[in-house]
Amino acid sequence: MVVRVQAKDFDLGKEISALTAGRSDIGAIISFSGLVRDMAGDQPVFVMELEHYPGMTEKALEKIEAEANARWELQASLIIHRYGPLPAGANIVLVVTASPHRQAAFESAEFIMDFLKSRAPFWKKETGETGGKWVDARDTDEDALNKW
Amino acid sequence: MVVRVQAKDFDLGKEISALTAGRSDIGAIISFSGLVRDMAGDQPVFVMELEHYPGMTEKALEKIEAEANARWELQASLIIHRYGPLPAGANIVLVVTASPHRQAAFESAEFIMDFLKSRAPFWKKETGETGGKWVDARDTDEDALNKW
Amino acid sequence: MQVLYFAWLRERIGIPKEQVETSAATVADLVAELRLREERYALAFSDMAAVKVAVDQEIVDLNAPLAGVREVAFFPPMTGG
Amino acid sequence: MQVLYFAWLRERIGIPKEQVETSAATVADLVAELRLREERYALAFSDMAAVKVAVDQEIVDLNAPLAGVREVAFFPPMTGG
Repeated sequence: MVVRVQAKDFDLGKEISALTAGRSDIGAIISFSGLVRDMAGDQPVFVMELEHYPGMTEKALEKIEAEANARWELQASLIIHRYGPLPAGANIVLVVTASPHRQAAFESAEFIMDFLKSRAPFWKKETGETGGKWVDARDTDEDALNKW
Repeated sequence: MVVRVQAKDFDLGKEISALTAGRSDIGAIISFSGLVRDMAGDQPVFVMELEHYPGMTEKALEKIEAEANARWELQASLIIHRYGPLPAGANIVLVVTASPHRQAAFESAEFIMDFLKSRAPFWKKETGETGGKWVDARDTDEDALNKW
Repeated sequence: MQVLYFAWLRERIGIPKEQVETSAATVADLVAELRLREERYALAFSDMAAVKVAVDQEIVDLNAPLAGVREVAFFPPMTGG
Repeated sequence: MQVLYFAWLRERIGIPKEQVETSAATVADLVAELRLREERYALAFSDMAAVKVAVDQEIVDLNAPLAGVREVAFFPPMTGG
Protein backbone atom coordinates (compact mmCIF):
# COMPACT_ATOMS: atom_id res chain seq x y z
CA MET A 1 0.00 0.00 0.00
CA VAL A 2 1.59 3.21 -1.22
CA VAL A 3 0.15 6.72 -1.51
CA ARG A 4 2.06 9.64 -3.00
CA VAL A 5 0.87 13.21 -3.53
CA GLN A 6 3.39 15.07 -5.65
CA ALA A 7 3.91 17.88 -8.13
CA LYS A 8 6.30 15.94 -10.34
CA ASP A 9 5.34 13.49 -13.06
CA PHE A 10 5.41 9.71 -12.65
CA ASP A 11 6.47 6.88 -14.96
CA LEU A 12 3.75 4.24 -15.12
CA GLY A 13 6.07 1.51 -16.40
CA LYS A 14 8.65 2.10 -13.67
CA GLU A 15 6.00 2.20 -10.95
CA ILE A 16 4.54 -1.14 -12.01
CA SER A 17 7.99 -2.72 -12.37
CA ALA A 18 8.82 -1.60 -8.83
CA LEU A 19 5.60 -3.12 -7.46
CA THR A 20 6.19 -6.48 -9.11
CA ALA A 21 10.00 -6.74 -8.87
CA GLY A 22 11.23 -10.03 -7.45
CA ARG A 23 7.83 -11.66 -7.10
CA SER A 24 5.96 -14.20 -9.18
CA ASP A 25 2.73 -14.65 -7.21
CA ILE A 26 0.76 -11.89 -8.95
CA GLY A 27 -1.82 -12.90 -11.54
CA ALA A 28 -3.32 -9.59 -12.64
CA ILE A 29 -2.30 -5.96 -12.56
CA ILE A 30 -4.61 -3.07 -13.41
CA SER A 31 -3.37 0.44 -13.95
CA PHE A 32 -5.59 3.47 -14.35
CA SER A 33 -4.03 6.70 -15.61
CA GLY A 34 -6.00 9.92 -15.65
CA LEU A 35 -4.76 12.69 -17.95
CA VAL A 36 -5.50 16.35 -18.61
CA ARG A 37 -7.75 16.52 -21.68
CA ASP A 38 -7.22 19.39 -24.10
CA MET A 39 -10.95 20.08 -24.36
CA ALA A 40 -13.69 20.63 -21.80
CA GLY A 41 -16.90 20.31 -23.78
CA ASP A 42 -16.22 22.54 -26.79
CA GLN A 43 -13.71 24.77 -24.98
CA PRO A 44 -9.95 24.24 -25.31
CA VAL A 45 -8.00 23.62 -22.11
CA PHE A 46 -4.37 24.76 -22.02
CA VAL A 47 -3.60 23.99 -18.41
CA MET A 48 -5.34 22.42 -15.45
CA GLU A 49 -4.45 23.66 -11.98
CA LEU A 50 -4.83 21.01 -9.30
CA GLU A 51 -5.23 22.41 -5.79
CA HIS A 52 -5.31 20.11 -2.79
CA TYR A 53 -5.40 20.09 1.02
CA PRO A 54 -1.98 18.90 2.19
CA GLY A 55 -2.30 16.49 5.09
CA MET A 56 -5.95 15.68 4.55
CA THR A 57 -5.26 14.52 0.99
CA GLU A 58 -2.81 11.84 2.08
CA LYS A 59 -5.16 10.70 4.86
CA ALA A 60 -8.12 10.49 2.48
CA LEU A 61 -6.15 8.51 -0.11
CA GLU A 62 -4.76 6.15 2.53
CA LYS A 63 -8.27 5.53 3.82
CA ILE A 64 -9.60 4.74 0.33
CA GLU A 65 -6.66 2.44 -0.35
CA ALA A 66 -7.06 0.65 2.99
CA GLU A 67 -10.76 0.13 2.29
CA ALA A 68 -9.93 -1.40 -1.11
CA ASN A 69 -7.41 -3.73 0.54
CA ALA A 70 -10.01 -4.74 3.12
CA ARG A 71 -12.61 -5.55 0.45
CA TRP A 72 -10.42 -7.36 -2.08
CA GLU A 73 -7.47 -9.75 -1.95
CA LEU A 74 -4.77 -7.40 -3.17
CA GLN A 75 -1.06 -8.16 -3.38
CA ALA A 76 -0.07 -4.55 -4.03
CA SER A 77 -1.72 -1.19 -4.49
CA LEU A 78 -0.53 2.26 -5.40
CA ILE A 79 -2.09 5.70 -5.68
CA ILE A 80 -0.11 8.65 -7.07
CA HIS A 81 -1.93 11.98 -7.46
CA ARG A 82 -0.28 15.10 -8.81
CA TYR A 83 -1.03 18.73 -7.94
CA GLY A 84 -0.04 22.10 -9.37
CA PRO A 85 -0.36 23.41 -12.93
CA LEU A 86 -0.57 20.55 -15.44
CA PRO A 87 -0.62 21.14 -19.21
CA ALA A 88 -3.00 19.32 -21.57
CA GLY A 89 -1.86 15.74 -22.06
CA ALA A 90 -0.11 15.55 -18.66
CA ASN A 91 -0.63 12.75 -16.16
CA ILE A 92 -2.91 13.60 -13.22
CA VAL A 93 -3.36 10.35 -11.34
CA LEU A 94 -2.16 6.76 -11.35
CA VAL A 95 -3.90 3.89 -9.56
CA VAL A 96 -2.42 0.39 -9.66
CA THR A 97 -3.83 -2.76 -8.10
CA ALA A 98 -2.39 -6.27 -8.20
CA SER A 99 -4.17 -9.48 -7.26
CA PRO A 100 -4.12 -13.21 -7.94
CA HIS A 101 -7.47 -12.72 -9.72
CA ARG A 102 -8.42 -10.33 -12.51
CA GLN A 103 -11.86 -9.52 -11.13
CA ALA A 104 -10.43 -8.28 -7.82
CA ALA A 105 -7.84 -6.15 -9.63
CA PHE A 106 -10.47 -4.57 -11.90
CA GLU A 107 -13.02 -3.92 -9.18
CA SER A 108 -10.60 -2.50 -6.63
CA ALA A 109 -9.06 -0.09 -9.16
CA GLU A 110 -12.51 1.13 -10.15
CA PHE A 111 -13.50 1.44 -6.48
CA ILE A 112 -10.42 3.53 -5.70
CA MET A 113 -11.03 5.84 -8.67
CA ASP A 114 -14.71 6.29 -7.80
CA PHE A 115 -13.94 7.31 -4.23
CA LEU A 116 -10.92 9.37 -5.16
CA LYS A 117 -13.09 11.47 -7.52
CA SER A 118 -15.39 12.77 -4.82
CA ARG A 119 -13.73 11.94 -1.49
CA ALA A 120 -10.16 13.15 -1.89
CA PRO A 121 -9.66 16.92 -1.37
CA PHE A 122 -8.57 17.98 -4.86
CA TRP A 123 -10.02 20.81 -6.92
CA LYS A 124 -9.46 21.38 -10.61
CA LYS A 125 -9.34 24.71 -12.38
CA GLU A 126 -9.19 24.66 -16.15
CA THR A 127 -7.62 27.56 -18.03
CA GLY A 128 -8.27 28.02 -21.74
CA GLU A 129 -8.94 30.89 -24.14
CA THR A 130 -11.55 32.47 -21.92
CA GLY A 131 -9.57 32.35 -18.67
CA GLY A 132 -9.81 30.07 -15.65
CA LYS A 133 -12.86 28.12 -14.49
CA TRP A 134 -13.28 25.81 -11.51
CA VAL A 135 -14.52 22.39 -12.59
CA ASP A 136 -17.93 21.55 -11.15
CA ALA A 137 -18.37 18.28 -9.28
CA ARG A 138 -20.56 15.95 -11.30
CA ASP A 139 -23.61 14.20 -9.89
CA THR A 140 -22.56 11.08 -11.79
CA ASP A 141 -19.35 10.95 -9.75
CA GLU A 142 -21.31 11.05 -6.51
CA ASP A 143 -23.75 8.46 -7.91
CA ALA A 144 -20.83 6.17 -8.78
CA LEU A 145 -20.22 5.62 -5.05
CA ASN A 146 -23.62 4.04 -4.54
CA LYS A 147 -22.74 0.89 -6.42
CA TRP A 148 -20.10 -0.10 -3.85
CA MET B 1 -6.65 -0.75 -32.75
CA VAL B 2 -3.61 -2.98 -32.51
CA VAL B 3 -3.34 -6.74 -31.97
CA ARG B 4 -0.03 -8.56 -31.57
CA VAL B 5 0.56 -12.25 -30.92
CA GLN B 6 4.18 -12.80 -30.09
CA ALA B 7 6.67 -14.98 -28.23
CA LYS B 8 8.77 -12.10 -26.95
CA ASP B 9 8.05 -10.02 -23.88
CA PHE B 10 6.48 -6.55 -23.96
CA ASP B 11 7.16 -3.36 -22.04
CA LEU B 12 3.91 -1.97 -20.64
CA GLY B 13 5.30 1.53 -20.11
CA LYS B 14 6.63 1.78 -23.65
CA GLU B 15 3.42 0.44 -25.16
CA ILE B 16 1.31 3.02 -23.35
CA SER B 17 3.73 5.83 -24.21
CA ALA B 18 3.51 4.84 -27.88
CA LEU B 19 -0.30 4.89 -27.78
CA THR B 20 -0.47 8.34 -26.22
CA ALA B 21 2.52 10.03 -27.88
CA GLY B 22 1.76 13.42 -29.39
CA ARG B 23 -1.87 13.57 -28.30
CA SER B 24 -3.65 15.32 -25.46
CA ASP B 25 -7.28 14.33 -25.99
CA ILE B 26 -7.20 11.18 -23.86
CA GLY B 27 -8.78 11.32 -20.41
CA ALA B 28 -8.32 7.79 -19.09
CA ILE B 29 -6.09 4.83 -19.85
CA ILE B 30 -6.58 1.36 -18.42
CA SER B 31 -3.97 -1.35 -18.68
CA PHE B 32 -4.51 -4.95 -17.71
CA SER B 33 -1.46 -7.21 -17.41
CA GLY B 34 -1.85 -10.94 -16.89
CA LEU B 35 1.14 -12.80 -15.44
CA VAL B 36 2.19 -16.41 -14.86
CA ARG B 37 1.53 -17.21 -11.19
CA ASP B 38 4.01 -19.42 -9.40
CA MET B 39 1.25 -21.51 -7.79
CA ALA B 40 -1.82 -23.29 -9.15
CA GLY B 41 -3.88 -24.10 -6.08
CA ASP B 42 -1.28 -25.63 -3.73
CA GLN B 43 1.01 -26.84 -6.55
CA PRO B 44 4.07 -24.86 -7.64
CA VAL B 45 4.25 -23.81 -11.27
CA PHE B 46 7.70 -23.46 -12.85
CA VAL B 47 6.66 -22.72 -16.39
CA MET B 48 3.46 -22.19 -18.32
CA GLU B 49 3.35 -23.24 -21.96
CA LEU B 50 0.98 -21.16 -24.08
CA GLU B 51 -0.13 -22.89 -27.26
CA HIS B 52 -2.24 -21.06 -29.83
CA TYR B 53 -3.78 -21.35 -33.29
CA PRO B 54 -1.81 -19.02 -35.58
CA GLY B 55 -4.10 -17.17 -37.92
CA MET B 56 -7.28 -17.81 -35.98
CA THR B 57 -5.80 -16.20 -32.87
CA GLU B 58 -5.21 -12.86 -34.59
CA LYS B 59 -8.69 -12.95 -36.14
CA ALA B 60 -10.34 -13.72 -32.81
CA LEU B 61 -8.47 -10.94 -31.00
CA GLU B 62 -9.23 -8.43 -33.78
CA LYS B 63 -12.90 -9.34 -33.58
CA ILE B 64 -12.98 -8.84 -29.80
CA GLU B 65 -11.16 -5.53 -30.10
CA ALA B 66 -13.46 -4.32 -32.88
CA GLU B 67 -16.49 -5.23 -30.77
CA ALA B 68 -15.09 -3.23 -27.83
CA ASN B 69 -14.51 -0.24 -30.12
CA ALA B 70 -18.07 -0.52 -31.42
CA ARG B 71 -19.52 -0.58 -27.90
CA TRP B 72 -17.44 2.13 -26.27
CA GLU B 73 -15.97 5.47 -27.32
CA LEU B 74 -12.31 4.44 -27.42
CA GLN B 75 -9.42 6.60 -28.59
CA ALA B 76 -6.94 3.74 -28.67
CA SER B 77 -6.84 0.04 -27.88
CA LEU B 78 -4.14 -2.60 -27.79
CA ILE B 79 -4.03 -6.34 -27.20
CA ILE B 80 -0.70 -8.18 -26.92
CA HIS B 81 -0.77 -11.89 -26.14
CA ARG B 82 2.34 -14.02 -25.78
CA TYR B 83 2.77 -17.71 -26.59
CA GLY B 84 5.46 -20.30 -25.93
CA PRO B 85 7.06 -21.35 -22.62
CA LEU B 86 6.73 -18.59 -19.99
CA PRO B 87 8.37 -18.86 -16.57
CA ALA B 88 6.57 -17.94 -13.33
CA GLY B 89 6.32 -14.17 -13.03
CA ALA B 90 6.42 -13.59 -16.80
CA ASN B 91 3.94 -11.42 -18.68
CA ILE B 92 1.23 -13.30 -20.59
CA VAL B 93 -1.12 -10.64 -21.87
CA LEU B 94 -1.51 -6.88 -22.05
CA VAL B 95 -4.76 -5.07 -22.78
CA VAL B 96 -4.84 -1.28 -22.98
CA THR B 97 -7.84 0.95 -23.63
CA ALA B 98 -7.96 4.74 -23.80
CA SER B 99 -11.05 6.92 -23.71
CA PRO B 100 -12.20 10.41 -22.82
CA HIS B 101 -14.13 8.81 -19.92
CA ARG B 102 -12.93 6.48 -17.19
CA GLN B 103 -16.03 4.27 -17.22
CA ALA B 104 -15.61 3.44 -20.91
CA ALA B 105 -11.92 2.63 -20.39
CA PHE B 106 -12.65 0.34 -17.43
CA GLU B 107 -15.59 -1.46 -19.02
CA SER B 108 -13.96 -2.02 -22.40
CA ALA B 109 -10.77 -3.44 -20.85
CA GLU B 110 -12.82 -5.83 -18.73
CA PHE B 111 -14.94 -6.79 -21.76
CA ILE B 112 -11.84 -7.57 -23.83
CA MET B 113 -10.33 -9.69 -21.04
CA ASP B 114 -13.56 -11.61 -20.47
CA PHE B 115 -13.89 -12.52 -24.14
CA LEU B 116 -10.20 -13.16 -24.60
CA LYS B 117 -10.30 -15.74 -21.77
CA SER B 118 -12.75 -18.04 -23.49
CA ARG B 119 -12.97 -16.90 -27.12
CA ALA B 120 -9.34 -16.60 -28.21
CA PRO B 121 -7.67 -19.91 -29.19
CA PHE B 122 -5.01 -20.19 -26.50
CA TRP B 123 -4.35 -23.18 -24.28
CA LYS B 124 -2.25 -23.21 -21.13
CA LYS B 125 -0.17 -26.08 -19.84
CA GLU B 126 1.36 -25.68 -16.40
CA THR B 127 4.51 -27.58 -15.51
CA GLY B 128 5.55 -27.97 -11.89
CA GLU B 129 7.03 -30.67 -9.65
CA THR B 130 4.61 -33.32 -10.83
CA GLY B 131 4.98 -32.69 -14.57
CA GLY B 132 2.76 -30.93 -17.06
CA LYS B 133 -1.00 -30.41 -16.81
CA TRP B 134 -3.38 -28.68 -19.21
CA VAL B 135 -5.34 -25.96 -17.45
CA ASP B 136 -9.07 -26.62 -17.42
CA ALA B 137 -11.42 -23.94 -18.69
CA ARG B 138 -13.40 -22.49 -15.80
CA ASP B 139 -17.18 -22.16 -15.78
CA THR B 140 -16.77 -18.74 -14.18
CA ASP B 141 -14.89 -17.54 -17.26
CA GLU B 142 -17.75 -18.65 -19.51
CA ASP B 143 -20.27 -17.10 -17.08
CA ALA B 144 -18.37 -13.80 -17.21
CA LEU B 145 -19.50 -13.36 -20.82
CA ASN B 146 -23.15 -13.25 -19.85
CA LYS B 147 -22.90 -9.89 -18.20
CA TRP B 148 -22.06 -8.13 -21.49
CA MET C 1 -8.38 27.91 15.57
CA GLN C 2 -6.91 27.69 12.08
CA VAL C 3 -9.47 28.23 9.29
CA LEU C 4 -8.58 27.17 5.73
CA TYR C 5 -10.22 28.01 2.41
CA PHE C 6 -9.74 26.15 -0.86
CA ALA C 7 -10.52 26.67 -4.56
CA TRP C 8 -13.13 29.37 -5.26
CA LEU C 9 -13.74 29.90 -1.54
CA ARG C 10 -10.08 30.81 -1.20
CA GLU C 11 -10.33 33.12 -4.19
CA ARG C 12 -13.49 34.86 -2.97
CA ILE C 13 -12.23 35.35 0.56
CA GLY C 14 -8.80 36.27 -0.77
CA ILE C 15 -6.63 34.28 1.65
CA PRO C 16 -5.79 30.57 1.96
CA LYS C 17 -5.99 30.51 5.76
CA GLU C 18 -6.28 32.58 8.88
CA GLN C 19 -6.26 32.27 12.66
CA VAL C 20 -9.79 32.83 14.04
CA GLU C 21 -10.65 33.47 17.70
CA THR C 22 -14.19 32.27 18.19
CA SER C 23 -16.53 30.82 20.78
CA ALA C 24 -18.79 29.38 18.07
CA ALA C 25 -20.22 26.06 19.24
CA THR C 26 -20.73 24.54 15.81
CA VAL C 27 -19.52 24.94 12.23
CA ALA C 28 -22.82 26.63 11.39
CA ASP C 29 -22.23 29.18 14.17
CA LEU C 30 -18.73 29.85 12.83
CA VAL C 31 -20.10 30.38 9.32
CA ALA C 32 -22.69 32.82 10.70
CA GLU C 33 -19.90 34.78 12.46
CA LEU C 34 -17.70 34.88 9.35
CA ARG C 35 -20.61 36.02 7.15
CA LEU C 36 -21.08 39.07 9.35
CA ARG C 37 -17.43 40.11 9.07
CA GLU C 38 -17.21 41.40 5.53
CA GLU C 39 -18.90 41.25 2.16
CA ARG C 40 -16.32 38.79 0.74
CA TYR C 41 -17.18 36.25 3.49
CA ALA C 42 -20.91 36.78 2.99
CA LEU C 43 -20.41 36.16 -0.72
CA ALA C 44 -18.26 33.06 -0.23
CA PHE C 45 -20.78 31.55 2.18
CA SER C 46 -23.94 32.67 0.36
CA ASP C 47 -24.85 29.15 -0.80
CA MET C 48 -23.87 26.58 1.82
CA ALA C 49 -25.23 23.76 -0.38
CA ALA C 50 -22.12 24.37 -2.50
CA VAL C 51 -19.70 24.33 0.45
CA LYS C 52 -18.19 21.33 2.18
CA VAL C 53 -16.53 21.37 5.58
CA ALA C 54 -13.71 19.40 7.19
CA VAL C 55 -12.92 19.56 10.88
CA ASP C 56 -9.42 18.42 11.77
CA GLN C 57 -9.20 16.99 8.24
CA GLU C 58 -12.37 14.88 8.44
CA ILE C 59 -15.48 15.73 6.41
CA VAL C 60 -18.37 16.75 8.71
CA ASP C 61 -21.68 18.53 8.34
CA LEU C 62 -22.64 22.01 9.40
CA ASN C 63 -23.88 21.09 12.85
CA ALA C 64 -20.58 19.48 13.86
CA PRO C 65 -19.33 20.80 17.24
CA LEU C 66 -16.13 22.87 17.37
CA ALA C 67 -15.02 22.14 20.96
CA GLY C 68 -11.33 21.18 20.98
CA VAL C 69 -11.00 21.59 17.22
CA ARG C 70 -7.71 22.95 15.84
CA GLU C 71 -8.45 23.19 12.14
CA VAL C 72 -11.58 23.92 10.10
CA ALA C 73 -11.52 23.90 6.29
CA PHE C 74 -14.14 25.14 3.81
CA PHE C 75 -14.14 24.07 0.16
CA PRO C 76 -16.37 23.21 -2.80
CA PRO C 77 -17.26 19.60 -3.66
CA MET C 78 -14.08 17.76 -4.58
CA THR C 79 -13.07 17.11 -8.18
CA GLY C 80 -9.99 14.90 -8.03
CA GLY C 81 -8.93 12.00 -10.20
CA MET D 1 -8.79 -30.80 -46.19
CA GLN D 2 -6.29 -29.79 -43.53
CA VAL D 3 -7.18 -31.06 -40.02
CA LEU D 4 -5.48 -29.45 -36.99
CA TYR D 5 -5.28 -30.61 -33.38
CA PHE D 6 -4.34 -28.46 -30.39
CA ALA D 7 -3.39 -28.94 -26.73
CA TRP D 8 -4.24 -32.39 -25.32
CA LEU D 9 -5.98 -33.40 -28.55
CA ARG D 10 -2.69 -32.83 -30.36
CA GLU D 11 -0.85 -34.83 -27.69
CA ARG D 12 -3.30 -37.77 -27.76
CA ILE D 13 -3.40 -37.99 -31.53
CA GLY D 14 0.34 -37.40 -31.69
CA ILE D 15 0.47 -34.92 -34.58
CA PRO D 16 -0.39 -31.20 -34.87
CA LYS D 17 -2.02 -31.53 -38.29
CA GLU D 18 -2.67 -33.79 -41.23
CA GLN D 19 -4.22 -33.80 -44.68
CA VAL D 20 -7.48 -35.79 -44.65
CA GLU D 21 -9.35 -36.98 -47.73
CA THR D 22 -12.98 -37.31 -46.78
CA SER D 23 -16.47 -37.09 -48.12
CA ALA D 24 -17.91 -36.43 -44.65
CA ALA D 25 -20.84 -34.04 -44.91
CA THR D 26 -20.54 -32.56 -41.43
CA VAL D 27 -18.00 -32.17 -38.64
CA ALA D 28 -19.79 -34.96 -36.74
CA ASP D 29 -19.37 -37.28 -39.73
CA LEU D 30 -15.66 -36.43 -39.88
CA VAL D 31 -15.26 -37.17 -36.17
CA ALA D 32 -17.02 -40.53 -36.66
CA GLU D 33 -14.59 -41.37 -39.49
CA LEU D 34 -11.52 -40.37 -37.49
CA ARG D 35 -12.68 -42.37 -34.45
CA LEU D 36 -12.73 -45.53 -36.54
CA ARG D 37 -9.17 -45.04 -37.77
CA GLU D 38 -7.10 -45.87 -34.69
CA GLU D 39 -7.31 -46.12 -30.93
CA ARG D 40 -5.58 -42.74 -30.41
CA TYR D 41 -8.31 -40.97 -32.41
CA ALA D 42 -11.06 -42.87 -30.57
CA LEU D 43 -9.46 -41.81 -27.29
CA ALA D 44 -9.04 -38.16 -28.31
CA PHE D 45 -12.67 -37.94 -29.43
CA SER D 46 -14.17 -40.06 -26.65
CA ASP D 47 -15.87 -37.10 -24.95
CA MET D 48 -17.04 -34.58 -27.52
CA ALA D 49 -18.44 -32.34 -24.75
CA ALA D 50 -14.77 -31.52 -24.02
CA VAL D 51 -13.89 -30.77 -27.65
CA LYS D 52 -14.45 -27.57 -29.59
CA VAL D 53 -14.33 -27.24 -33.37
CA ALA D 54 -13.37 -24.45 -35.73
CA VAL D 55 -14.04 -24.58 -39.45
CA ASP D 56 -11.88 -22.22 -41.53
CA GLN D 57 -10.94 -20.54 -38.23
CA GLU D 58 -14.49 -19.86 -37.04
CA ILE D 59 -15.99 -21.70 -34.06
CA VAL D 60 -18.87 -23.94 -35.16
CA ASP D 61 -20.83 -26.83 -33.69
CA LEU D 62 -20.68 -30.50 -34.61
CA ASN D 63 -23.39 -30.41 -37.23
CA ALA D 64 -21.63 -27.72 -39.27
CA PRO D 65 -21.36 -28.70 -42.98
CA LEU D 66 -17.91 -29.37 -44.51
CA ALA D 67 -18.65 -28.53 -48.15
CA GLY D 68 -15.92 -26.21 -49.49
CA VAL D 69 -14.06 -26.18 -46.18
CA ARG D 70 -10.25 -26.03 -46.30
CA GLU D 71 -9.35 -26.27 -42.61
CA VAL D 72 -10.93 -28.00 -39.60
CA ALA D 73 -9.44 -27.66 -36.12
CA PHE D 74 -10.18 -29.62 -32.94
CA PHE D 75 -9.22 -28.34 -29.50
CA PRO D 76 -10.29 -28.18 -25.85
CA PRO D 77 -12.12 -25.14 -24.42
CA MET D 78 -9.82 -22.14 -24.63
CA THR D 79 -7.85 -20.86 -21.66
CA GLY D 80 -6.17 -17.67 -22.77
CA GLY D 81 -5.60 -14.43 -20.92
